[in-house]
Amino acid sequence: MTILLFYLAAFVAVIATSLVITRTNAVHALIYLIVSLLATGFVFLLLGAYFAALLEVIVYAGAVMVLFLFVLMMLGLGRDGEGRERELLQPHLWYGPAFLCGVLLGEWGILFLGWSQPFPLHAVDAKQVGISLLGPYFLAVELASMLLLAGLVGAYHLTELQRRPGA
Amino acid sequence: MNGLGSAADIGGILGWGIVVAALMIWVERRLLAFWQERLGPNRVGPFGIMQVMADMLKLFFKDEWVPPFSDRTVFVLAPVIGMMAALLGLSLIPFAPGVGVADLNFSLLCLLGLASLSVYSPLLAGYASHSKYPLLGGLRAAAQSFSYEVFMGLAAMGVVMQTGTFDLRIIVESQREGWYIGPQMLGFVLFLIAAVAETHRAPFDLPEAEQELVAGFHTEYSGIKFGMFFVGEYIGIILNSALIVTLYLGGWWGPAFLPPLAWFLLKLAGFLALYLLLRTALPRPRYDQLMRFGWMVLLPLALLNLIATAAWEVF
Amino acid sequence: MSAVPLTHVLMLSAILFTLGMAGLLTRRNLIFMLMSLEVMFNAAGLAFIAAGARWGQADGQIFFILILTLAAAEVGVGLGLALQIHHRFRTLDMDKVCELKETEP
Amino acid sequence: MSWPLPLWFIPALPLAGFLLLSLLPLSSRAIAWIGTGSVGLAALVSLSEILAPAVVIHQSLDTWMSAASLTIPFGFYCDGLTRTMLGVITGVGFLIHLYSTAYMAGDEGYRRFFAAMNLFVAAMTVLVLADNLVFLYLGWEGVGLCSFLLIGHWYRDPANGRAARKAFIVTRVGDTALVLGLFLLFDRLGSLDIQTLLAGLEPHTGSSWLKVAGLLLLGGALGKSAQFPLQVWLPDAMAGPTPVSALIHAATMVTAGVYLLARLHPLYDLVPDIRLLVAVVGGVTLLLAGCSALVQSDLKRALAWSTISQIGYMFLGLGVGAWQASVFHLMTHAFFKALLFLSAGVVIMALHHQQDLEAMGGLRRRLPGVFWCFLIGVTALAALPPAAGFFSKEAILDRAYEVSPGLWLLGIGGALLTSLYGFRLVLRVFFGPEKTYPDGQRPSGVMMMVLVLLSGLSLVGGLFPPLALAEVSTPRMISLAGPGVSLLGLGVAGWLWYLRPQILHGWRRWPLMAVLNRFWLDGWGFDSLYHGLFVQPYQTLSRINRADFLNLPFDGLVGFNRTLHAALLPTQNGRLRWYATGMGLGVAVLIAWGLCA
Repeated sequence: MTILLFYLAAFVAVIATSLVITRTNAVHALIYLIVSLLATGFVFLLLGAYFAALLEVIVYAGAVMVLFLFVLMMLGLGRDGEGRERELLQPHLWYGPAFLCGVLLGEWGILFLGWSQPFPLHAVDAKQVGISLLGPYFLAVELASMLLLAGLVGAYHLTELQRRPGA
Repeated sequence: MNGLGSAADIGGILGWGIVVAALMIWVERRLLAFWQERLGPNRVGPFGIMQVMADMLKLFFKDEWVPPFSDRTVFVLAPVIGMMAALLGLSLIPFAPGVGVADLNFSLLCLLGLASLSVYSPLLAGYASHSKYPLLGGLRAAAQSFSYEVFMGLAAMGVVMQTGTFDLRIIVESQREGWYIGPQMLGFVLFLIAAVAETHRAPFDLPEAEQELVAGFHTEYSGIKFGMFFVGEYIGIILNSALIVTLYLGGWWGPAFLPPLAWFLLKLAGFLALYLLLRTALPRPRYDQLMRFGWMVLLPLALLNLIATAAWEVF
Repeated sequence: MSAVPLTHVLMLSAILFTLGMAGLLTRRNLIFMLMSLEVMFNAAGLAFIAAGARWGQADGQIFFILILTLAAAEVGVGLGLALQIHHRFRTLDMDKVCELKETEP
Repeated sequence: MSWPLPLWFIPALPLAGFLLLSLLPLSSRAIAWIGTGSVGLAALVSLSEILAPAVVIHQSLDTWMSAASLTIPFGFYCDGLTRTMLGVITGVGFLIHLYSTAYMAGDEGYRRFFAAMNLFVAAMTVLVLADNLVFLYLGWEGVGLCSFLLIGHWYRDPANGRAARKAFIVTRVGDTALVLGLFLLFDRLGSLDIQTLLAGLEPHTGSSWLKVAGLLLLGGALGKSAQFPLQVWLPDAMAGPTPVSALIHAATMVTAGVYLLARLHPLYDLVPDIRLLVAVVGGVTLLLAGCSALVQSDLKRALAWSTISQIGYMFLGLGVGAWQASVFHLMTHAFFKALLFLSAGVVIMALHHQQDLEAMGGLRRRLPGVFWCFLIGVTALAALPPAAGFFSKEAILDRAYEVSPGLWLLGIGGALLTSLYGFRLVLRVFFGPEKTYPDGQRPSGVMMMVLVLLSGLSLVGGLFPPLALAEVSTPRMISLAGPGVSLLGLGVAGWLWYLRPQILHGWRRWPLMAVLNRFWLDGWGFDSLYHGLFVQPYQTLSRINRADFLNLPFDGLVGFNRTLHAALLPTQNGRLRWYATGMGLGVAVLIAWGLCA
């Protein structure tokens, strides 16, 4: 049951991600990206990391992507940008990246499929995460908060500048 | 404790949700009329109770029209997301011992996740309509829900801290001795305000402020798709009321002369009435006032509540 | 607990990552590039979660949380930049916006 | 407050004056009051110090710097030598400041002038009060700086700036030697405190490094005191205002070398060879400079050469071990040379800044007061009794005779020359036909008062030898030689420049005499020698190395980097996707490498 669900989620994630990178309509791409994130979140759930899974839904799919959608709506990149985007996305652009990514994937395939013996997977609950987070990883938490503060200030500054005409 | 309830439970509760939502529309109209000293719908059925049925039938049989300038797929998808999120949320509420659809040990987190996903409904509707007012309404709705969701989550964390679990059922169980409305009074008030704003209900109904934005994000919607928005909103109200009851008012607990489910429904009904009363009684603030109130007042208070709770728990 | 083979989870993560990278390398629109980056972040997070589940340790999830933080900050700044670039250059084509380069001395 | 006042008052007062003068915009009256007053107060403090019981005072104010075993305090040391120097510096300095208030009146750099003069007095007092060589060096460089500033006081004329630079650079040669000497002393003795240092010298008698140290310190003294072979800067230094010439380039700063050698005389007592060298240098300088002074046509330059010559006497005295006599001569010289310069200043002022002797003559009747002052000064300079110079010079000659008749002969020859050029100046300026009518600025009362005071000091100063002079008073026949040759010089001068000037005209026609005249006028050709020896080769080298061939390897490095840069330039194209591709490629290569390894 679990493994079937995993393959289903993986399938959805891969298909949705492929669609993300090939769509010309930004909003559609974003919706596919949300689907991909939800599928990944489901995989997290199957791996027993329900806290991470819910964070993925709440923060990633629920907040970060909304921000994207906001900006897309502000820039008018949905259906209006489709024509422009189609111009930018010429087929010949795909060859090089596809090759490079193929090579990379192949390398990883060799690497990962080499570990043939199965490993047991263990669930990790939120309590364990919390204890580690505020124990040995306290400095990381502080750094992350610093990063968020910097991001906040940076985003505020960047968008503030925009309002001044001719600045 | 993981697992799904029986098929009867699933059908019953979800169907019940829709019925209650429909009923609520009628109750709202009647109560509004009563408070405004007029009659309200009273022609179809006894006390006009069938008025909602008639409206629903009308919506079902209306021409399925999608504006040609819209982004068709997304246009259809948007109301579905809203309704689905609300219904899924309802499935996580423990109504009474043994009554409830899903029983997860992180149901509160799930609810918050669903709440954050429900933001997409107005946002995508606003985008897909490809029209000025829906766009503005969608942006407003998204920013508002988005912000108040944060305060809602933070307020609820006080309760989580006291019980040490995300499981709503355990949270209710632990309120046997005393409801959390006492120790978490501040959290309760914050949660209530955030919940009203989260559902875009009056007085926080700025995304669909008629005077400014016609009907906000669902200006271009009609027929059953409009109905889904409509019903979805009422289910959202029920969901949030149920959540408040669960978190702060002891869920199904009450004196033994009534069955637990009855107590739950009673408390829920009280909150639904409160929602309606709020709509009648309070004027609408300006949008920037709403946002400033959220970030300048609610956020610090929610953090304060959290710190106070943590200190209470530690010492 | 779980019957999912670790190799397959890691493969999924690798596939998602390479897909994201393909998007990053191919798309010329900044917004799409940012989306591709998100895909890559997510794939990396998946690998961390899988590793955490493999050892039954919280560290994987913690790193996922840190990635989440990073992604949030990155999106905030990145989208601000996108707005600014759109405002100044009237385009989001990153092949056209290449002011930050070394010119012939 | 204790009596006598703390020693640090003496440099601090002029320093405060300097700070006030340089920071505040003041009226010229205030400038004069502050500039003169600060030095006057310092002179009073010094006087209290001189009148106090003659004990050695050693005070330390604070630590200046401290590193490992080296600790340099702001330490003051005061003994008889210091008191003499203090008296000269602040006393004569005060008089010259007073004179300057009138002499410099109306000058656009009035404030700057007094600021620098005050700073000079502060630095000079630091120099003589310092208890360690580094602190002394601070004063040493301070006076050098002030000398530079004041020579170039009228900097709008490029010639003055050149003179200032020349003085600075030439003395720098000596200063470098001095610093090296300090390093050597510290390296060997581990201390720079003068008394500790001198006390610790005994065991090192005869060691060669001591000789080297003595030579290096002597080098510093030579530079500062304009002795052979570093004498070239002083005649040019006359470009500064006359009070500057009087104070810095006659009375005080140029005698710093004498002070240094006198202060360190125990060191030189341990190295007789070097001490003899000091005497020889002094003797050579005094003859050399005397000859040059004889033919100068510029009044101030003649006096400058005379100063060099007189300091040569002091070095001679130091060299023969009579350091007290040298200091005595230093003191009397300060009096009469200041008097001569200031009198010359009055003459120059009266003649509208005319310094050429050719344009002077017969001023005796027009400027009688100045004439008498100048005459007294020359009498003292020529060491005719009973003027001050007689006693001090005799003390030196006396000792020189004991040490070596050769050195004594140098001294006697110098005495003849001194008398000759001294009275030549008197005769050419104040006697003979009147060539220019002195309708310039008349000397003010203050200036005349200063001249009279200095005249008095020049007359009676010799009666108060400042230090316990041993064996001065033994009368000998040989002691009559000094005044004798001076009188002879007076006679010859009178004959040549007053009675029979045509003889000189006759001599001028001889080619040999003309060449000699030119040669001496140019100061024995040292300027052109140094120009040819140092400046010219340096300039030639610079011209040759205009392309900077030593830089070629580095240019090559730069060129290599440039080429590399040009090659890598296309990779820095500002394209986001290009960079991302680079990163992806890098990851792929790294993983492939890991797989292969």
